[in-house]
Amino acid sequence: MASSLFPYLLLSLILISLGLVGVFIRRNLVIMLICIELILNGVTINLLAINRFVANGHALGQVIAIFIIALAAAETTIALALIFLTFKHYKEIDAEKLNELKG
Amino acid sequence: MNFPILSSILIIPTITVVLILFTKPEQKNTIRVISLIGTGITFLLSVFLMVSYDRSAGGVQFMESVSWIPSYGINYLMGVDGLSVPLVFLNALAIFTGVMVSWHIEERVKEFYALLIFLATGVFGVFMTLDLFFFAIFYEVAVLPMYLLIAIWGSGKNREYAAFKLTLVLFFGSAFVMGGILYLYKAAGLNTFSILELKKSAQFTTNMQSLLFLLFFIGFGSIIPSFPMHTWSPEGHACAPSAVSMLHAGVLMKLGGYGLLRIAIPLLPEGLRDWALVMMALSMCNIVYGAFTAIAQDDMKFMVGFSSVSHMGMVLFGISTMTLTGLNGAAFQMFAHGIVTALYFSSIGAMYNKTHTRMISDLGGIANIMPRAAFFFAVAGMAGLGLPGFAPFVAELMVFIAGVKKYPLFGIISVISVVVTAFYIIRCIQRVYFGKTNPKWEGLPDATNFDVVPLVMLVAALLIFGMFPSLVLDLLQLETRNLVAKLGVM
Amino acid sequence: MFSDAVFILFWLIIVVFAVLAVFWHKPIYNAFAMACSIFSIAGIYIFLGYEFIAALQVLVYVGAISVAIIFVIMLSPPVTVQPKKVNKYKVAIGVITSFAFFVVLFAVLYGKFKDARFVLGEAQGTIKQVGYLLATKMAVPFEIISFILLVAIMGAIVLAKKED
Amino acid sequence: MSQNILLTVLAVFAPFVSIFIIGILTRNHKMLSAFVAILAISLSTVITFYLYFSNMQGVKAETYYFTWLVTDYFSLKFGVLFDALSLGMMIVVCLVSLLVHIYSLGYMHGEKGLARFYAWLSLFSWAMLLFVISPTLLQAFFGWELVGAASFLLIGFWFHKPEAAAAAKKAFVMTRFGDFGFFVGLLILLVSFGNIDFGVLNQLGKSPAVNHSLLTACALLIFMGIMGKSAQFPLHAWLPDAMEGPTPVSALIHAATMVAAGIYLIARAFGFFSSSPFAMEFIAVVGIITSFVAATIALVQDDVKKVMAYSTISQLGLMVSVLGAGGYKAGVFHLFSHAFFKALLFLCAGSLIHHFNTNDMWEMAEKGGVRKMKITLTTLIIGSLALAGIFPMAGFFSKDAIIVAFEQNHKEAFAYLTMLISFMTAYYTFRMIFVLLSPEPAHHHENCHEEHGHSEHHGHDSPYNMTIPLIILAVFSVFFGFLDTPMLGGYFDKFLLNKHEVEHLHWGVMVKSTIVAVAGIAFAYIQFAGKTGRREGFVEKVGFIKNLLVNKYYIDDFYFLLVRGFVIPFATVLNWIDRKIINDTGVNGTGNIVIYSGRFVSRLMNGMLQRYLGTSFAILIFILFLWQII
Amino acid sequence: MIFSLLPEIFCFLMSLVFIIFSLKKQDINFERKAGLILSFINIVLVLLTINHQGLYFSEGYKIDLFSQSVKLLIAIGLFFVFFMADERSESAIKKSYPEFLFFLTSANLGMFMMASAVEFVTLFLSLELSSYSMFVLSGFLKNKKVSAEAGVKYIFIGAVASAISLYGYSLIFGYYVDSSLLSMKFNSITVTKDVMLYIGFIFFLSAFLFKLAVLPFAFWAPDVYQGSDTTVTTYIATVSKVAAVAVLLRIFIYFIPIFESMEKVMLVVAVMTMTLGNVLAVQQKDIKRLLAYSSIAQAGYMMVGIIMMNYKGAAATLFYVFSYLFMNYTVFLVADQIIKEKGDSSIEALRGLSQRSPLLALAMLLALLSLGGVPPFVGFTGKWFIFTSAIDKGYLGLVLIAFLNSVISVYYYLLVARQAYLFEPIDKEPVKTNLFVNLYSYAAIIFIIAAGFYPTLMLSWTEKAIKLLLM
Repeated sequence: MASSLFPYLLLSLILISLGLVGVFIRRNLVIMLICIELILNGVTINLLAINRFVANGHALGQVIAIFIIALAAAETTIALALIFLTFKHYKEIDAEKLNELKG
Repeated sequence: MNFPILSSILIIPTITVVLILFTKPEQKNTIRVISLIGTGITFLLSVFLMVSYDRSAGGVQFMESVSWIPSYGINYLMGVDGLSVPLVFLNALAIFTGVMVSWHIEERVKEFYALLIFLATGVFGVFMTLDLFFFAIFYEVAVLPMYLLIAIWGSGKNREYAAFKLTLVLFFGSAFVMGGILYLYKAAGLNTFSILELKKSAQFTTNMQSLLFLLFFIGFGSIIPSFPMHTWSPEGHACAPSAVSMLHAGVLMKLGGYGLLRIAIPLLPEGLRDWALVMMALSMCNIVYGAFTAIAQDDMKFMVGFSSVSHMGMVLFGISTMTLTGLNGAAFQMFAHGIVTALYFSSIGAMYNKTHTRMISDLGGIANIMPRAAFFFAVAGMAGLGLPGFAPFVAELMVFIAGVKKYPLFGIISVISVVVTAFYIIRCIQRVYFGKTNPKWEGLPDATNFDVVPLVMLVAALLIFGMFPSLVLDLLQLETRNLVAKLGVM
Repeated sequence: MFSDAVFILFWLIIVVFAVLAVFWHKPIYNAFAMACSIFSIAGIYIFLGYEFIAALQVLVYVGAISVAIIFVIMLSPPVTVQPKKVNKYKVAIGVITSFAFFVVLFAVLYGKFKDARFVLGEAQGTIKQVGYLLATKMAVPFEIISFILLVAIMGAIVLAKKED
Repeated sequence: MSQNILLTVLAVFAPFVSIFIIGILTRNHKMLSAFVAILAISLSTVITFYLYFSNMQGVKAETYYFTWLVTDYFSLKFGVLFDALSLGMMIVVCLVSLLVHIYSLGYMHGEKGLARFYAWLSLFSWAMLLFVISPTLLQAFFGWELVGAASFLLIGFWFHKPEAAAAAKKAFVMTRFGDFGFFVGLLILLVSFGNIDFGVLNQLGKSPAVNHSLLTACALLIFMGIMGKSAQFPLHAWLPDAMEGPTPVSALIHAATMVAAGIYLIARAFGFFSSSPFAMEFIAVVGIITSFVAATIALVQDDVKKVMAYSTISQLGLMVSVLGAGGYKAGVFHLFSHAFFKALLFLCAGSLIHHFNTNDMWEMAEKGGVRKMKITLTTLIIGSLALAGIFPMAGFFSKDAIIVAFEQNHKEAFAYLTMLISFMTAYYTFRMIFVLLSPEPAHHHENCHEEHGHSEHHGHDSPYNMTIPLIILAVFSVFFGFLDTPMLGGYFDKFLLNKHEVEHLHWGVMVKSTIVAVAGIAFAYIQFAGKTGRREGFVEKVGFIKNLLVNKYYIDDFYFLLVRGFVIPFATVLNWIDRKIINDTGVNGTGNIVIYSGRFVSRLMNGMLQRYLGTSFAILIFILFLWQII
Repeated sequence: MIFSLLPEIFCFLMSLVFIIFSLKKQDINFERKAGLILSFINIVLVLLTINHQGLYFSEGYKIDLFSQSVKLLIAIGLFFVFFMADERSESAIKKSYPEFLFFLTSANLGMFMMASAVEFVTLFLSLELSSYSMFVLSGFLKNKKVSAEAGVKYIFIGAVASAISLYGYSLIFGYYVDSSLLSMKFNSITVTKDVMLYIGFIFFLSAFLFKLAVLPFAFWAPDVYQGSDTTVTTYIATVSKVAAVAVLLRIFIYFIPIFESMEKVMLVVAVMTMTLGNVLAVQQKDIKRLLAYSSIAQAGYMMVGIIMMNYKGAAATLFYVFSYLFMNYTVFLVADQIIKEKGDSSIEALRGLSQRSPLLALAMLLALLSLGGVPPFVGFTGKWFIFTSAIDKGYLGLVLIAFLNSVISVYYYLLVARQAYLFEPIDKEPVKTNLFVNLYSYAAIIFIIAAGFYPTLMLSWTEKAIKLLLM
């Protein structure tokens, strides 16, 4: 089980799908952010599993994984700052309340 | 290389536009004079062109060719042949008289003249270029300023709507033209946009010709305007200021016919053969339906607009016969109708400047107070209804001859328009100019001597080309013979 | 066998916590669930033999990101929960497209990798290699990511800073 | 180019030059313009007479062409056809035109638009002459249309009068309707045979290769044009209305020349028409119906000009009919003689109208003073006698020639109908004369003097420039008829047909027609002579006939209904279709599709972050599937 | 080598300078002048290195005429945008002026590297660098609700797009365990028609499509354009599109065999994009929002050229992007003058502009018409080239739809122009402008007409650049 590739890929797929569902339907911006983190984790798992499977000796996958993690951190920072800003204006962090721009 | 007369015809109006743009808006008279001089020089050049075109040699003359975009096979290729020379002259006449006709405009003179002359420049370009890329450019340049010209200086509360419709329908048509040109380029596979090259060596399969012709027919048909796409034209005419209507109906509509004769027919003769019946059917609608609809109009310009629809239908009808006489008639009709409509609109404008209404039911007895305006409208009307001696008669005669020969039944049906045209024109003259003068209009001044100058020029042109049609027809025939040769013996 | 059992355990934990992280209705719990899920993912990395990434995962995600998120949740005063209308269209399209996505990729990946296996414990990409790569070929990306972090920090400061 | 041709061209184009001289140079000088126009038409007249006298003993037909334009397989050419018929017609046109030009100096004295009037007269003269000399049907059409336009302009000369404007419109549109047929016929001929001249056209029927039903169709179509122009039933309704124009114009255009153009055309293309028996029959029948209808309507008219207009229609019908019956010479002869005496009658009527300021014969009679207008009255009576067909006037001979022609062509019924018509003609003509000659109410005379101070020459005749043309025409009316008599050796036959044997006189017909005419005059005398006040003739006493005739057989109402009830509603419906269906639904609809689809799609853009995300992702998945589809 | 990389290095240093500025508040004019001078030097440096060529950083960074031309555009765009951020800008920007410049510069750095990167990680990270800077920028107006909203929308859609993109890359990774586009380019011939690869590439593209605002990731554009400050909007609408097009051109051309198999799919996407943009733009009342939709549509046209994946198409696209930058910037510049003056970004605010300031009005009119693809302006010529390349592959229907789309676009561009030309202004005061705006307007008018009528110079440049790209 642990040595076959597919469960890893399935796990990543599940995480991504769950993340996507969350992003699409959860209204709380922070939870949406959490879901994006889940997606990114799913991606990392996928990448590393495939890397492990096709190119065992190659460190590229790992390096990219590191970058993804760093990116996630940066993204979270900015996203949180923006969410915070939104909170200041709207007094809540509901994605559905952000609809002043439309049409 | 000799004196580049064609480029001069193109550049002089352009310089005029630039000069106008650098004049202060307050100096209205300066602007007008600049426009008059610029267009006057152009007019003289076009007369010179008409005179110095070598009729015995025929073919494309005054060629100018500069490599422009080599990687796409685009050249700055200018040249005129028998088909374009009269139309260049027509355009020069229309813009020259148009400048004079719009002398009264006081509002935003600078922009008006700049746009008007810019428009004419585009038309010149279309008539003179032999490269499809430049054709496309000039084609839309000619359409483009129309929107502002109508929307700003037009009349009536619908003017914006009309301007929009006009612009959009014409752009709609030109979308097909552009697509057609590009596909033509691809299908020929010669990596050239030069019409001459394409004419010489392009080969198209029958299906391809049919498809391409359809594209061009839709495209050019919407500017001619062919039947279901004609609705922009009466409204556009009605709302536009006189000079714009003159250029518009006088010259702009001819771009469609010219495009068909210049691009579609010589390159795609089989296509014409495939679509001739459809074209004929639509042109029948134009001719008869346009004439009948004109009866019901209350706005004089609307009426003239529908009469244009009717008369431009004859261009299509002539083309659809695929005979020399028909093509001659179509080409001559373009020329003649240009002058007539210019006269129509300028004479209506001369009246409208004073009365500020064109509603037939509001007017009456105008001839008592404005005999000049009335006279010129009557002349235009007489010419328009195909009175012998005026240029349109020749064209209609040829179109009908060809029509009766090719499609006897439909030819005869289309002749009905002659009666209907007479009916609405005469009815209009009776109701607007004859009869008792409404006291509302009492005391309005007639057109001044200066106003009359352009009108006289147009009448003179009508008479000269009506009495001596060979002046133009010999030129046109140089080209239509080639077209018929392309079409084969039908 | 044992490793399989542990793997399945981790696997299940991750999925369960991921589900909780997505669907729980109290942001703070969601954050915690996410932290747990991500923590367990580090375990999966170890299965794959990427211990360094696992460590990084724990450090950055659990140690930094989750904390930051929780911090924000804690900072913001409790939002009065109004009875919320469920936007059916949104839910439907979200669920359907996600499910479609899942099905498509499941089919594709299953078709492609159902028999793919590798030997556990023989991961060869060592930290050394990673370090080498980062110093040579990946030097520019490394610089960029550092700059990105700088931008992120600056951004956070600028955006969150109080008006003077 | 022979001398004859050259002179003909000169004669034709003298008025043409005059149009432009007036239009460009002298349009602001009334008298100068008149002078120019008169000079031009006199030049034409002099040339024509010179041509006549130099070819007095038989004309050799000559033609000359120049190519106008060449298209495809035929060349459209213009030219001159110089033969007896055209020369004769030219004489008539030029002479009448010249006299009318001169007459108008008096009649239109003080008119504001005199320059315009003379320009139009010149235009008309040119166009008419162009028509007359045309060797091809196409050129004939050319002139044909131009005279129509000139007629329009001249009828509408007093355009400020709504009636005149309406009449001008009616005249133009109705003749144009006829021209539709002419044009189609012309086109078919052009297409089938090329631009052939009349010589070839007249021989067409003899060629076995030609499709005769096509010829019949063409002949009928061209006759439709003639029906319009020569006011044949049922397209005659414009001519009475055209009397709204100035009287000299009526004399020139609507009596002597233009309306005769149709007759001229039949004569010109006589061979062509006669190649189709059916067409000939049709022409004859239409002619006689027209003649009868018009004569009956004329019985009850009160307006002197209307009387004359209907009599013109009636006479034209006779000419058409006789031509249709095959009486070529009779038709042409009556055409010429009618031109003179009808022009004379109209000019007399003009003189009266000028004098009395009214068209109504009863009012004229009431105002009195007709008897004092010696010249006018004399010439009027001469003209009337000519019209009634009393020896020795021109009308006597020409009408007899018609009856004879009918008889010779075995159409006795037509001959009797012609008798009946000439009875009516005599009746209504002398009804007018007797009404005018009513005894003057004495009291009225003084009142007139006091009330109408402006009529200074009350009791005097019209000025000389008006009376001299009357006298000249009267002379022609009296003596023209003798041209066809053995007394002058059958000169007309010789001139026109180059026929040398002299036809003997038909005494029987002469007697019969004289009896009929005298009976007509007698009836009129019984009813109208020597009384005052309005009175009714024997026709008016029958109610329903009176109604029918006063309403002109309801033909005008029919046209009114046709235009108001059919053409205009039809146009309105088409306009509605154009605006609502083609424009609003078709063209704007296309545009609206864009706008409405934009509104529809903009629901996607409702500002919801998650909808954006969901839609994006849905499209992404769609793209994945798209790969399978495409 | 160092010399070839000077623009990037300078850009980096520039951003550091702004950080330093932000430490101690300076006079805003000084900062602005410094920014202008520095960005101008930036342009000069790009120009100096314009003909350089080379492959750096373990073959992960390619300098050639293509990349340098794109960088030139980006640098010019930055200079323009710096100019727009003047003393009349929003208070939030003025308060954090050096930071504002810093983020613009950092985004610019990211784009510079996007233009040159031929290695996946570099490419992706530089894209993220520019994206993150712009996320911050779009939320920069802290005192405005809409700005925060725009920022949130932007970052969430961006994050999802980049996450999907990464997932796509991880799928591709199963085929090529390499991150160099150059070496992938030569491998890609082997496997083409494979579902996973296809899915991988489609997903992989999403980050770039997001950047270019093409479907499926186009929905952020209107909201972000409207919510952000005009300066930022301009930057997003012009410069970032240039960079995205450059990257897409590179990717498509490097993976021709793969993308050829999905050419039609991508064309459907392009057509949907332009249609969506145009159809939605028609009913807009806000100029920025309208321009957002219009730029979505424009992106659709560009995609057509990109998808053609041949020399002509690529050259045409580059040409179009060149002209697009100037056209769009012109419109934004004029709109910005009005927005700054009135604080109102509705189309009505342009009322009577032609009487208040004929020059600006004319420049805007020409730019709008040019965007609408009306001859003889440069936008038409660019479109003509793009569609020529499309028709070379036989896509007549596509070209017709595209031309019809541009008819729709003419409609709404005229809706804007009519405000400027048809109506009387409320106040006749001329619009306050500065020298730069006037000079730029003249230059834009001349450029739009001249390059439209005589495109040869620019076209031959872009053709040369593409030739080098294909090498």
